[in-house]
Amino acid sequence: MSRTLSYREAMREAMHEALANDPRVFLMGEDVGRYGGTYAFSKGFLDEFGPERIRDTPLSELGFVGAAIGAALGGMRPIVEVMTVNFSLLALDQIVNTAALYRHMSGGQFSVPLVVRMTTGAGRQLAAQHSHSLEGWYAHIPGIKVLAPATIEDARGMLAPALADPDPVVIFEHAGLFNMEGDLPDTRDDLMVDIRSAKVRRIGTDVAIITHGGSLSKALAAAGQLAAEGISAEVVDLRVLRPLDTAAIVAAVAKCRRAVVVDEGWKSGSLAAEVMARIMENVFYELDAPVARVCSEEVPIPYAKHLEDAALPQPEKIVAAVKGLFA
Amino acid sequence: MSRTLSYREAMREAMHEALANDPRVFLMGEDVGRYGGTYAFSKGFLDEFGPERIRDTPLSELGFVGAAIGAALGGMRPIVEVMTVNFSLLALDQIVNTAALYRHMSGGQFSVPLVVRMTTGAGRQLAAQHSHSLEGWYAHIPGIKVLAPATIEDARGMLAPALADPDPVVIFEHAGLFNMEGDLPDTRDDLMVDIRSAKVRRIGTDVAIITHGGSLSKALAAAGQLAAEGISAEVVDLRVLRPLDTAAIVAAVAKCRRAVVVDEGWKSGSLAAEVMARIMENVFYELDAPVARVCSEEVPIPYAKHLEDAALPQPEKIVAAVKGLFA
Amino acid sequence: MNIDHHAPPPPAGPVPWQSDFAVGLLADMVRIRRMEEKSAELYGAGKIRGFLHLYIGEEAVAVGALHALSVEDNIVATYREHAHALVRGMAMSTIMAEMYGRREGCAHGRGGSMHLFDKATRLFGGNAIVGGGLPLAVGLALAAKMQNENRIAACFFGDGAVAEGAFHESLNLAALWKLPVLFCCENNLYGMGTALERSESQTDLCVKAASYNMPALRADGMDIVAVHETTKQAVQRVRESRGPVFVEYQTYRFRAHSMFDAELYRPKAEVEEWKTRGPIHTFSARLKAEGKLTEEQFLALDAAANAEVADAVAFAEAGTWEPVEDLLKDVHTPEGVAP
Amino acid sequence: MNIDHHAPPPPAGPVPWQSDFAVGLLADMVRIRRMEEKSAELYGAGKIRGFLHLYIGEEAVAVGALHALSVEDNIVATYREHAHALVRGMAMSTIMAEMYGRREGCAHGRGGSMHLFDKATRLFGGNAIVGGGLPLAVGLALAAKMQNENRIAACFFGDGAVAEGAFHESLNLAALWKLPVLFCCENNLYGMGTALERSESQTDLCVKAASYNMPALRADGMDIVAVHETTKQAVQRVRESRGPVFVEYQTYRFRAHSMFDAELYRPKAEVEEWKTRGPIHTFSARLKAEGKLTEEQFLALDAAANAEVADAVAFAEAGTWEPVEDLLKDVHTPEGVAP
Ligand SMILES: Cc1ncc(C[n+]2csc(CCOP(=O)(O)OP(=O)(O)O)c2C)c(N)n1
Ligand SMILES: Cc1ncc(C[n+]2csc(CCOP(=O)(O)OP(=O)(O)O)c2C)c(N)n1
Ligand SMILES: [Mg+2]
Ligand SMILES: [Mg+2]
Repeated sequence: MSRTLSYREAMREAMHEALANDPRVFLMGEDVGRYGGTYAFSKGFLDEFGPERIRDTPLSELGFVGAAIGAALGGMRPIVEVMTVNFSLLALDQIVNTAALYRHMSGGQFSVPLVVRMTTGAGRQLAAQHSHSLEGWYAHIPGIKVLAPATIEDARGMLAPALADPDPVVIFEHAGLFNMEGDLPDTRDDLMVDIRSAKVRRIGTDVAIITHGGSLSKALAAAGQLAAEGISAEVVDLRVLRPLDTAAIVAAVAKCRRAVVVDEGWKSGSLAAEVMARIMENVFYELDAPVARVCSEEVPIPYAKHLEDAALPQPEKIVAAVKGLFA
Repeated sequence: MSRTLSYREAMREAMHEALANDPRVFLMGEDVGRYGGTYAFSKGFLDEFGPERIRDTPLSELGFVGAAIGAALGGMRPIVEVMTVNFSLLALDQIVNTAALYRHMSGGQFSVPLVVRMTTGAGRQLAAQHSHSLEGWYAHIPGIKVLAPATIEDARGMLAPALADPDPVVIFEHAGLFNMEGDLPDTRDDLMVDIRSAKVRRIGTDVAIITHGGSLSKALAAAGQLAAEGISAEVVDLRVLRPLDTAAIVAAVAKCRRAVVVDEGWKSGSLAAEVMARIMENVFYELDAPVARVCSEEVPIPYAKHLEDAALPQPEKIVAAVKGLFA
Repeated sequence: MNIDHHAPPPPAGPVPWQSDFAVGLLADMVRIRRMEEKSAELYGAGKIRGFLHLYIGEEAVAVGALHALSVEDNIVATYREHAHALVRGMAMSTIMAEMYGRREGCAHGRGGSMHLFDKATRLFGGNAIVGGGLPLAVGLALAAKMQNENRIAACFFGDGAVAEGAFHESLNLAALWKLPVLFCCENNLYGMGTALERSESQTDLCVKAASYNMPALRADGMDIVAVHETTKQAVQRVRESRGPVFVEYQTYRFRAHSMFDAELYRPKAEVEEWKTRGPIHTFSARLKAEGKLTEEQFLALDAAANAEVADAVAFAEAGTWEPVEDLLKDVHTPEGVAP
Repeated sequence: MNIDHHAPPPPAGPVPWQSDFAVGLLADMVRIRRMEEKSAELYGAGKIRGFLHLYIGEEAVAVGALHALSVEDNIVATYREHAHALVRGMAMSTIMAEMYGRREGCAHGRGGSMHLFDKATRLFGGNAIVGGGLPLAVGLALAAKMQNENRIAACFFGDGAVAEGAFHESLNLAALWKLPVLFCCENNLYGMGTALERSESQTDLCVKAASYNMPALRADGMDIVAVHETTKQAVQRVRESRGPVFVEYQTYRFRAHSMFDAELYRPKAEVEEWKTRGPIHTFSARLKAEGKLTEEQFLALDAAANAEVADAVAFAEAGTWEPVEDLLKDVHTPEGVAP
């Protein structure tokens, strides 16, 4: 049996399940309660679980993320929603200097079982201050795990293992995905997702397209176009951005001998660079061509649609990059 | 004619010159005044230039960095000292969401002629919260320039062009360098440094060691050891971390056909990864071996000396990585 | 703690201004209203995209406050800044073009609704980070002070921003360094869907100013007379003391927070009650009662506003697109251009 | 604004405690003092490295305050936390071993002086980010509240931290959500080299509490009687109201900020004047005057402290190094270990 859900509904169901099953779990963040969640992820939760567990916070990103860390240390299992990655810059000190380092600094005495969720990415004409893709930054920090659900199944299945993880987990949800729909099995056991491994979303033989999050659908679209032109693309969804699943990257690249990395982050210092470095370190001799990448242009994301489109990775750019490898 | 200065004295002299020559320049930050600067960079400045221009700030990293941006917009040329990169996490929102984006968001109406200086790096047993090397993060952001003076000449010569730059410039000073000494010419014209290009610090033919900041001396030490073993290493000091000088990287790698990137940042998502990506993109076919990197281990930097040493890049690790390329 | 969300009685009482001046302010409020009503419509039509935050209901604040400032002063606003840009003097056509994403907009389409900037009128943006503008205003005032300029920096922000660390750090810096900043808090009782009493343990925002040793004034933000007169006082105080002053404007947003807001967090009746205090109709009624405005005059200024809107829309419609080849423009200042 | 840096008269007056209790507190102060004097010496000898922030002069605060708390309460401290760790119950040998970077330290040498943690006594660190501990304490209190636990969270921080946004956001959250947090501000007049009046526009820190609707108390931090009695009151108030209370302890640091500080920012005479208020000698003098302490007792407790220090040093000296192969340990929780 299966049913059709949107990404939003899937994440919502996952949160609902966690809240219903574990009294230690609670949700906090700006407008998660009365407003129903900025992106309507928690609509109705306030009525069902009450204001203690669906906790509207003031505009105090540093303070409430820090408070969530403290609550985690105190025995709770907070899900803290930072509205978007753009505002998370205000909370970075707590995430990096406290949450990520805490277990280490305390010599293993304390763990921080915290889940931080945030929206990431561009594509909705929200302009420079509301369009960052900084998950690559987070993936640089030892002590946290970083997830990027790009499918309905991952939106539904990553939260439970993240909450079960004794250490901080940051989940990036790309704003372009929320209305995407897909099928899910009915039974709970089939919903669990392994949050240690990448996943091949399309099998191919000629080129590995390695991507995550909001770029997955673009990579799949490109793979479809390429198939029509006789190029068989394998699409790897990293989905766990820290620790990266090097084995999955290596397997796909070793098989296809060519690779394109697609990442909505700005090109310089992108997560794509890290993927390329791992390929360099691990499968250099299998490569038939240098790995290429398709990232965002090095420009704050502009408001106007034609400029925003031009700034972001697009299927055509991916297709062109792949073809470049065969030139 | 030349004279011997420490890194600290060189930067101090550069700041002194800027303050003396341009009434729009002022220095602000925690303890830059009465305390004399956390690292004594501004000792005596308060007496000479007064409290308006040598401005002690409260512990308000977000606020005073934002105020410096405003002051730059208002016609001043602030040098804002954020004591260390660790605390700069508190100010990131202003640096990224305001300073870096401002010119773009305003359609080119306003520029932000701001210089931000901060100490970076580990090696002094300051433990997890005081040992970050996050210059790679900054190098990811369009709209800012990122410098990493690693020599006396750069400590002396980078500030003036940074202040002359109409856009925000962030300067990273590695804490391990402050007492390092070196010779400088006496005449002012010889002191200007081109802040658009990397610099070869040692000429070699067999392997390019590409590095910056606090790791330069380690790379040079490794190069010395390698020379004794018959391997001729070229050492490239990136020194401008954004925009990266791709041409210089390409030239060195094309010549040597082998490369090791050394970077004190944590390995995953390091600036080293970006350098490797550029090599992949530009000189793949000239490589005789995959590029290797020597970075910090993926662990918060520990306090104990033996653990800290083990966590950081060291000359021996660089030597081993180079030899690995010839194995 | 619960605070009263009920609307006080509508603003009333004599208008201590000459007819010309009063009607000018009324006209500005109407211009904002008409421009924003049209913007909402254009959003529905897909002409304007991204986020659009309307100021409808709050017009008395921007108009009353900005008319108390000089052209030399620096202005810092939020993502809800169409009114501020317009009153400050940006052409409505430029604003509209920017919201259309046109090359003819103030940022050539790069910024959109949340990023209106105007060097000519010293409008330092439009800022989509709540609280992000406050430190900027402090720095602008610092620059003015250090250069012995007479200008002050007026910074607009919402009640929601008061909870941010940026608010605290900025007020302290401004007071500590005695900088000429006018902190203009547009208290519309909500930050998105979060009512003030769920955001602040101390809902009397003027009490906060004392914790920075800063004078504080409060004005009924639905009453343009109160707004303007209070701001005039506050501005005078800033200019004389060369130190900061905090002003709280108690106002109300009639529309949703943005175009995505279902308004689940406040009762319709509350909104309706506040609408009885609408700054435009209450002020025009007062002016009429005093004989300072005729119905014909009102209709004329409304017609003028509508015409201005129509022109602005026509301008935006006729606008062009920034060439895609110029995508990377304005990331950095071109060589040779002084900032 | 200038505030008075002159020391008030030394603490005096009757000690309202039984001799045993009073002498116990005195002994704790002496233990801290001796431990830190030794630490400074060991720093000079290169045995301890990194940053070392001494609490010498401020001992009455940690001792008086922590003795007013229960073992069930949560404690959050700063980088100047040796005293808090020791008074809370961490073995001096463990502290010393950590400062030596030994495996036998509380973090097996990973943390050093600034990162003393102790799960057994609910000490949640040691935090080297100024203001970083405040949100943590808020969260610990939130967890206690949500789990109907009786414990409160006591958070120590300096006067310098008050300027940070983290202070503002934390106090607001605690007051807004009525959380059992005791905010303990160790006001030693300086944040590094920055005097309070160059850091805060409002130097009366208790006034700040009002801006969060939070009760505030003040105590002479050089007077352990005042510290303890005031904290007892404050703790009771937190427990009864289940809401936060702010306490300001006015104290003074006798030594440099860290081992790198040339102390250019304060006159030697000021330090000397404050030393006349030293919490140990003034308290022991009062106890002696009241007949609650004899010179022999004092010498004995001092000797005991010195012996404890000697043992701690011997323990640290005899310690081992965490194997380098374990470098990556404790970045993540090992599989199967519940947090
Ligand atoms: C730092 C930050 N956090 C969250 C947001 C999302 N957001 C945009 S406006 C807003 C509400 C702000 O309320 P207020 O300051 O009262 O201004 P108003 O919208 O009522 O004018 C929020 C939460 C943001 N833009 N920036
Ligand atoms: C966020 C941050 N900024 C700067 C520093 C550097 N620093 C360490 S202690 C200190 C002074 C803190 O003063 P205060 O809060 O009064 O505590 P005290 O040292 O006087 O006990 C400073 C500036 C830091 N550790 N963290
Ligand atoms: Mg509001
Ligand atoms: Mg202090």
